[in-house]
Amino acid sequence: MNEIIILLLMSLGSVFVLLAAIGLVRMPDLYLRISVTTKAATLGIGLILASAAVYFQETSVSTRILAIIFFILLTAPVGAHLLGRASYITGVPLWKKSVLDELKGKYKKTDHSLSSNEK
Amino acid sequence: MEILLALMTGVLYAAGIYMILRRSLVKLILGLILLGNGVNLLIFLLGGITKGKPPVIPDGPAVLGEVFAAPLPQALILTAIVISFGLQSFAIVLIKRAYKVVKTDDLDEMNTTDENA
Amino acid sequence: MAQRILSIIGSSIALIFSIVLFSLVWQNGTMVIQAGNWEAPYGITMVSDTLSATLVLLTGILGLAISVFAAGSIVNARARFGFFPILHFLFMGLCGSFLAGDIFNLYVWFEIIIISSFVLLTIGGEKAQIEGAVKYFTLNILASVIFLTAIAVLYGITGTLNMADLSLKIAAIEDKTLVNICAMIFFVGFGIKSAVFPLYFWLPASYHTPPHAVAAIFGGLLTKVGVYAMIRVFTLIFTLDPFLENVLMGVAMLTLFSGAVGALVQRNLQKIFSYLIICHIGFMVAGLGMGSTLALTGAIFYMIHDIVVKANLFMVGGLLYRINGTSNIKRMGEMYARYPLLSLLMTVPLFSLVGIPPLSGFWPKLSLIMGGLETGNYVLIGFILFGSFMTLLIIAKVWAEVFWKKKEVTNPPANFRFFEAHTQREKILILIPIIFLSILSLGIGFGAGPIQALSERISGELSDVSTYITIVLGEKSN
Amino acid sequence: MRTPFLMNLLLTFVWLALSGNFSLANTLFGFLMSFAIMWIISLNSENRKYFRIAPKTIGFVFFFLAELTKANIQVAIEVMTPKSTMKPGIVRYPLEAKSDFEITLLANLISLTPGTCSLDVSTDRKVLYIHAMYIGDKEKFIRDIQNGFERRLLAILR
Amino acid sequence: MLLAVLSGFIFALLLVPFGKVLKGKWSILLSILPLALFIFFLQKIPQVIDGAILERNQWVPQLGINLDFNLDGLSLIFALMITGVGTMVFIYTSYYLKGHVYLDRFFGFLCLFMGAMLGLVLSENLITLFLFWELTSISSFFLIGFNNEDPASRKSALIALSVTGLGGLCLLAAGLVIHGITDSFSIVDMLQSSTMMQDHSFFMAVVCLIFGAAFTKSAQFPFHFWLPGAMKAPTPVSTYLHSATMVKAGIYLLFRLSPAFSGSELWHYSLWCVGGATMVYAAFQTLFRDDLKSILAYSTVSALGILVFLIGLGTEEAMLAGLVFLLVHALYKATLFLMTGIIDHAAHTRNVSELSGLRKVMLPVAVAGFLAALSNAGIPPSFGFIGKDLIYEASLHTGVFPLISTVALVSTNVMLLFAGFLAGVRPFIGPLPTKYKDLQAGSPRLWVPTLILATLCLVIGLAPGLISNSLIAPALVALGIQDYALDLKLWHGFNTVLALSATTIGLGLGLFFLLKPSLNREEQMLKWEKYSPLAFFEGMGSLTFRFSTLWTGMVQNGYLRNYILVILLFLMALIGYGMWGNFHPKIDFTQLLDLTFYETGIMAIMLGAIVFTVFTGSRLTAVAAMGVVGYSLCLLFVFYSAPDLAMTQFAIDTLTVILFVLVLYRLPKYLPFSDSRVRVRDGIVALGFGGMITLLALGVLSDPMVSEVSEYYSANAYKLAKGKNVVNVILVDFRGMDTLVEITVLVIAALGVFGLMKLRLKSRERIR
Amino acid sequence: MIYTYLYYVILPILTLSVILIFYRFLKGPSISDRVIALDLLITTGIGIIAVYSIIVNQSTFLDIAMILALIAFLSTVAFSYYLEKKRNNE
Amino acid sequence: MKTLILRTASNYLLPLLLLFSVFILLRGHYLPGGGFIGGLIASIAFVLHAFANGLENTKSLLRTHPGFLMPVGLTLAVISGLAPGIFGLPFMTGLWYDEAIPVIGMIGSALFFDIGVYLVVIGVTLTIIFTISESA
Ligand code: NA
Ligand code: NA
Repeated sequence: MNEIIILLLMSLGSVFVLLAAIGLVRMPDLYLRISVTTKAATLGIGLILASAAVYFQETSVSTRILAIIFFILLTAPVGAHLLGRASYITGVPLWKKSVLDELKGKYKKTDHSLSSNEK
Repeated sequence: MEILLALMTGVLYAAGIYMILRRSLVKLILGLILLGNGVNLLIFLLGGITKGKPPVIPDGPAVLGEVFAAPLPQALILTAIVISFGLQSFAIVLIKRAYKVVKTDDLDEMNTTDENA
Repeated sequence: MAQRILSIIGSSIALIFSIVLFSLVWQNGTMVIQAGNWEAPYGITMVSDTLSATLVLLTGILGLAISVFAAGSIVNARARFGFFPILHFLFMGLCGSFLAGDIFNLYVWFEIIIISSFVLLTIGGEKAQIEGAVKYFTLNILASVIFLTAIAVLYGITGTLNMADLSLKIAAIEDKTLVNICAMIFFVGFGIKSAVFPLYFWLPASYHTPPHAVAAIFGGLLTKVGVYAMIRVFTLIFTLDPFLENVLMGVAMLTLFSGAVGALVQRNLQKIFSYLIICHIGFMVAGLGMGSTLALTGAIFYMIHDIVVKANLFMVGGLLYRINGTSNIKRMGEMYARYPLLSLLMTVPLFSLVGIPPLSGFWPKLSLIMGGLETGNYVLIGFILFGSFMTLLIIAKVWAEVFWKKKEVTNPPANFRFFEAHTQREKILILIPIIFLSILSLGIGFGAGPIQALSERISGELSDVSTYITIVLGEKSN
Repeated sequence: MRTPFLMNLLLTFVWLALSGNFSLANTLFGFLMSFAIMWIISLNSENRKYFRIAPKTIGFVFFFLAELTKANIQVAIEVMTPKSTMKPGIVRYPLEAKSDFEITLLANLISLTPGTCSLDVSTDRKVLYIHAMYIGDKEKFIRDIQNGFERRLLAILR
Repeated sequence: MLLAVLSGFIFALLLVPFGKVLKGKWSILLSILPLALFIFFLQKIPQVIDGAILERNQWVPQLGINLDFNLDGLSLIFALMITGVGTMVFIYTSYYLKGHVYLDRFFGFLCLFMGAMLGLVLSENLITLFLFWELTSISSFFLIGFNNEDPASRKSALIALSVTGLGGLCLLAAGLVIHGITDSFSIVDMLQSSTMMQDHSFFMAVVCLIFGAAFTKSAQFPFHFWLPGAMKAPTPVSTYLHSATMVKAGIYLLFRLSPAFSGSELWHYSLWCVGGATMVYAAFQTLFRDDLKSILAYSTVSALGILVFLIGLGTEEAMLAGLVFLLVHALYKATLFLMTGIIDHAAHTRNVSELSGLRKVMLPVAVAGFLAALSNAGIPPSFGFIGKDLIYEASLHTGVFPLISTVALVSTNVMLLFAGFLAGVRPFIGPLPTKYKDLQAGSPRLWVPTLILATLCLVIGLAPGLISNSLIAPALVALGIQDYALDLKLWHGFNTVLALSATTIGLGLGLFFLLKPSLNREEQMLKWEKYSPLAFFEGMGSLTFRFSTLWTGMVQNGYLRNYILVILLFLMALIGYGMWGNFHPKIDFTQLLDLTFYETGIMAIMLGAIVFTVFTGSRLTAVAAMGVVGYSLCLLFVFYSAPDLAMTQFAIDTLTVILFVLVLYRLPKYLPFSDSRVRVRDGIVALGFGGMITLLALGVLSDPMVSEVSEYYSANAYKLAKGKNVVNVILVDFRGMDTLVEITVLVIAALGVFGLMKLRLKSRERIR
Repeated sequence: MIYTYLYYVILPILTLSVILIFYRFLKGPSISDRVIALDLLITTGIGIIAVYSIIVNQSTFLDIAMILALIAFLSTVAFSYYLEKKRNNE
Repeated sequence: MKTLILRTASNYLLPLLLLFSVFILLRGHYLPGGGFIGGLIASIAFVLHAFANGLENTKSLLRTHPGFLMPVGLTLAVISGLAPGIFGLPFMTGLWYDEAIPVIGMIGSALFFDIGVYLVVIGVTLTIIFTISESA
């Protein structure tokens, strides 16, 4: 039973990681890459770690794995936000087929403060 | 795997040396870091490598099992890593200071102290 | 001020300890401390044979002298940024290196020396210091990398780090190919630190830039640590094969030559002294390379002499700089007329360096040349004589420029605080160590007998390492 | 007074979980240590009503996991298929959430959901700028988030 | 005798505190020292006649170096000369430099010199001999440069020091080689093993080295040039050091060693040649000089040449002639110099062409000059006549080209006679120019010593018995000439020698009356200086300097990368030599089969990242790629069982990235600085080095070691050190000291970073 | 069974992912792309370590994974900081 | 960087990372970890906080200059090395209290040594990074 769970979780996890990797290569612009990687990888790694928890069947290991997952869930989106923001400020362009850019011109050049105005 | 690791070590040394032979101060320091990594890997490799058997005594027995990784080289590398960290930080700050004072990171322009005077 | 007083007190205590250590070793022979109470080769062993004890004693002496000099010459701003603690860390590193009985531990002590010397070289530094420091830094780190590479190979061959144990393990190896390669890597690593040709580039690029108190330690002790390590490794761990002996001697010749020739063309006093450091390292390496006990005695004696004299010279250089407002000998002058007593004082280190008999530099050269004759290295003797002659010429030139010449009127640097403007206390603090070291070098010269005996005992111990090994390893040595 | 205490307990728990040893001595030790750490950093946290919201939280977690999986599959398809149906862009999303904690949590959850990524919060904290892979209808997009994530989240937090 | 030698040094030292007091009118009291020593040595004469006095004092017994002194006939002559002339010079100086600010220093150096010179002639140990030899050079340096604000003085002092210093090293080398042969530094021992020396393969080296020492010190051609330059020193120095004593040190050495070397053709012919060349050349130079001191300097060189020449002849007669001429020369030359000083002091010129009729204003000086000139000319009944007699005698009876020898000697003497008259007679005869009307001989402290020395020239000539048995005979014994029938007297009857003397006097006086000195001629002569040994020496000096500049500029070229390249090539050459031929690492390629793809994959990425780090054109990308390298390394550490390492590597790598990032954004663009050829070269070097490391690693791995130490740790970590993570146990316990030092390194680095960034010195604080 | 599967299926997939990510790292084009690739590399590395810890049956390695998870974030923060500060440099 | 998200996140990450660092420190004698890595993690926690909240805030959080930790840690390490001297044992000999304590295990001089290392590493890393970013 355990083995099956482990294998299942592992397979799913690694596939998600692979998807993230492929996404990273294939996505046309940086923001899409960020989008893809933050989630797919987080989920994938979470699953792999979970299967490790199942495998070892020890409280200390499980709690540690929980901690890792928790950390990843906490930090990955923050990282994505930071990088996305910094890239936008440095002028990394959106994909040319993008349909909307409501952030354009909202950053103040001097101190990077962000306005909330609609126009 | 030793062969590949030996090659890797050689590559790290080569890269480090190539980098410290450049004219840029930043490259110089990157080169030194690469060299540091190369040395660490060399100690690691020559101390003998073992897969999957960390030198941590499991719960229960008082000594390690038959096969385990040699702990001493690891301790040496740890010391070396930390020392090079200290030196690297200093080096990095030195770049900054040099850039401020000499206004360049071109090493070729830093040779006034070698003039015969 | 408190820092300065503490620093001097600390150095005094260290000196007392080093005296105690020396006298214990002198009476009872080699002493060993097994750190952590782990028997060798499992723990880290600190070993004090006569060589180590002597060098520690000299470090103690210089430590006190330089602390006093620094107390009088280092500006408050530097003191606030940890100058004195780092100075003492440097001394600690030096002592540690001399006492290390474990090759990796030696590496770690070396790093203390390197990092504290970097810091002393650069803090408060302007253009020249930074430029010098970049070269000093890079080449010394390169030396560390090479040293560590050698340790890796050595450990890979033998599986141990304790130097006594290494000695036994290396001796037991039949195919010496790897051992010899390893020895050469060590040689280059230590060669950079001891500033031999063609590895010395960092020294002339940087030694004239730091505060003179720092230059005094650098000049007195830093390169000597490299030489010490070379002597230790090539007497205890490796036996010099003929090829390496020839390399050492070739290097010694070119070092003598390049150092002398370099010093000849310099106009900056500190730079002249820096090149002379290189030149005189040649004597020590030559003594090691000849592979005779007599020559080794000479090298050891030379080291003892040079440590005292070079440190003193850099302090003298500092004093001259303060008096003249420059280090350029072309712009100095009139010392003889304006400061007759100081001039007299300064003749002691200057002419000791030359080795005008019976001043201290003379005696070791005697052993070196005799060693050279004994082993038939006549070309090397030629270079030793050349080095001595050039030193004489250079010092005489310095004398003529700095002491005799009438000083041209030049504009001093803005805001320069000349020696006259120093407080009485500062003046005394600057002068005392110079006087003290001058008396010491006179003592070494006139009392050459005991120092010669000491050097002979050291080279004897180095030539027969079995005692060392027995004391370190106990019954395991068999 | 209560908030730090809760935080303290939380940290103690994390400690116990990390060390995997739930003995009394270790609990005490963990408590003291957390106390020390909190004293050092004198944290001003806002996680009041810690216990009251626990059940809602669990429900939210499941909702979130479902969303996560759904979106992941969507992204997977997008990545694997050669033809792109993407209509990406940056959307200005007016925030209901007010406190730092609320905003941060919301933004992070949005980021974690595939296909969307919170780029930044305006300096006056009124607006969240979101990058999204599929913006067919901008208004619907905003509404979905408002009714989904934000509502549920605020229900727990307030 | 130790005290006698040391007294000079002690006096010199005492002058440091008490110099101020003695600088005034009491300075004449200092001449008590040489006088006392003179008397001391005088009263040793009876003892010396009976045999040499040996005194031993231990110094550095390990090296066989001791302060052993040996007072025999030869030493005694020199000791008396040193102290006797010394007394006169001291008295003379006390007035000559009266009121000079540095009078105390001057006396200090004189005392120092006297002590050194005494030590030199008394030493029984080759090394102590060398020691005192060097001290005389040094004190000469200080005395020549006494007028230190005059650039010419300084230059002369440097030249003199370099020439004599070079010679000193020859002497040192000679002493050490002799030690190598005889296993002793004792001169007596050496003299006793004469045959052993001459048969030894190093004999030639010893002889050449001794020549090097003696010829430089005693100003033999072509090393003579420093001596005329040394005339920049005040007259007492010229008198004392550069005519009467120091320059004779080389002669002393040759005399001293001649018993050991005589019989060797190399010895005799070389001395004959060099001495002969010197005496003729230098005497010829006097014909063209106008400056009194210059004339005297060249005539001194010439006289030294005669002495060397005589030693080269090597017969018993020649040695006798040498000893006598030594004394003769010391007396008359000292007189002439002192006299010159008086004239210079009074008339402020030393140009002979400007001087005449001075007898009218300074009669005692004129008398002294005349007596000295007589002695110099060898006109009976002066002491000089005896000397010249003996010289001709010796040359006529020599086995070495007697005719050439005699002709050379006669012509030299003719020219020397001219020089002596020029200096000693010429200024006093003729009309007195009005501008000199008010001149005076000055204080008796000046002319009395001069006159005493001059009188001795006459007295000894009249009563040679004064010295023959007391001084000359023991000296001959010291030279190994036993039972020589010594008979010093003025009149030997009519013979060839007398004829030669007469010829010499006649030709010399003729020359004196025909050839008028003129400044013009001196200047003419100076034009030839550029072909002189001095010019050659100076040329060598500037060549050395140019070469040194070139060499230093080439080696220390300022380019860090060149330095690194040289160091690496040196290391590679050494390793390559070590590997050449006998290095055969056993590479087991089957182990490649054990490779897993994840290891391979990680290594491939690491390789890629390394290459990328090296070649990327962006600094930040390089840093990021460097991060990848570190993280791959971290994974490798995981695979190969090093969890602690992996953790630390990862944390440190991240911190390094942070540091870089914090620093980098202010730095300028990262340009590809070097051209492609340089890059290819560097690439080859780098790859070569990396390849060597790889080979080396494989070599070490082909013979796997078992580390007893590592096993001990694993076995005892828990039992003895109560820890289960063996690596951590090593770090905090087994090798805790490394760790302690290492954290100290960190602390220093942090302090350094802090200081480097924060400390800005104000300009007032920039003093180093 | 587990080991074989992990060894022959999971690890190759993860390794392949790593190589793909590294490809993006090399390709860029912007620094941000590299940073995101770096971040993902580390995340994948956590996965590899987890799998490896099962293969060699050493839960100790999970601690390394924990450290990676904790610290990896910081380099992303640092790079973002850099990008924002520097702008018209490089 | 003025971002609300990071700032909020960092306020939660800081205590967690610190706790984790102590955990890593204390278990070092038994499992991978120890003073170095623990100290590095603690410093990383503060650096993160500094990135998010600005240096001044982090500094006021710490109350003292981090450099102060260096002498404290160094002294602690040296004292635990010298302590055996009181019992007449050589420098750095391990001293142990015989009862084991949960998590930490055996209490001995080595533990205090490791704590010293921990403090030094924090002090050093923070001093370096703070200094650099202050004068950036
Ligand atoms: Na040095
Ligand atoms: Na030196």
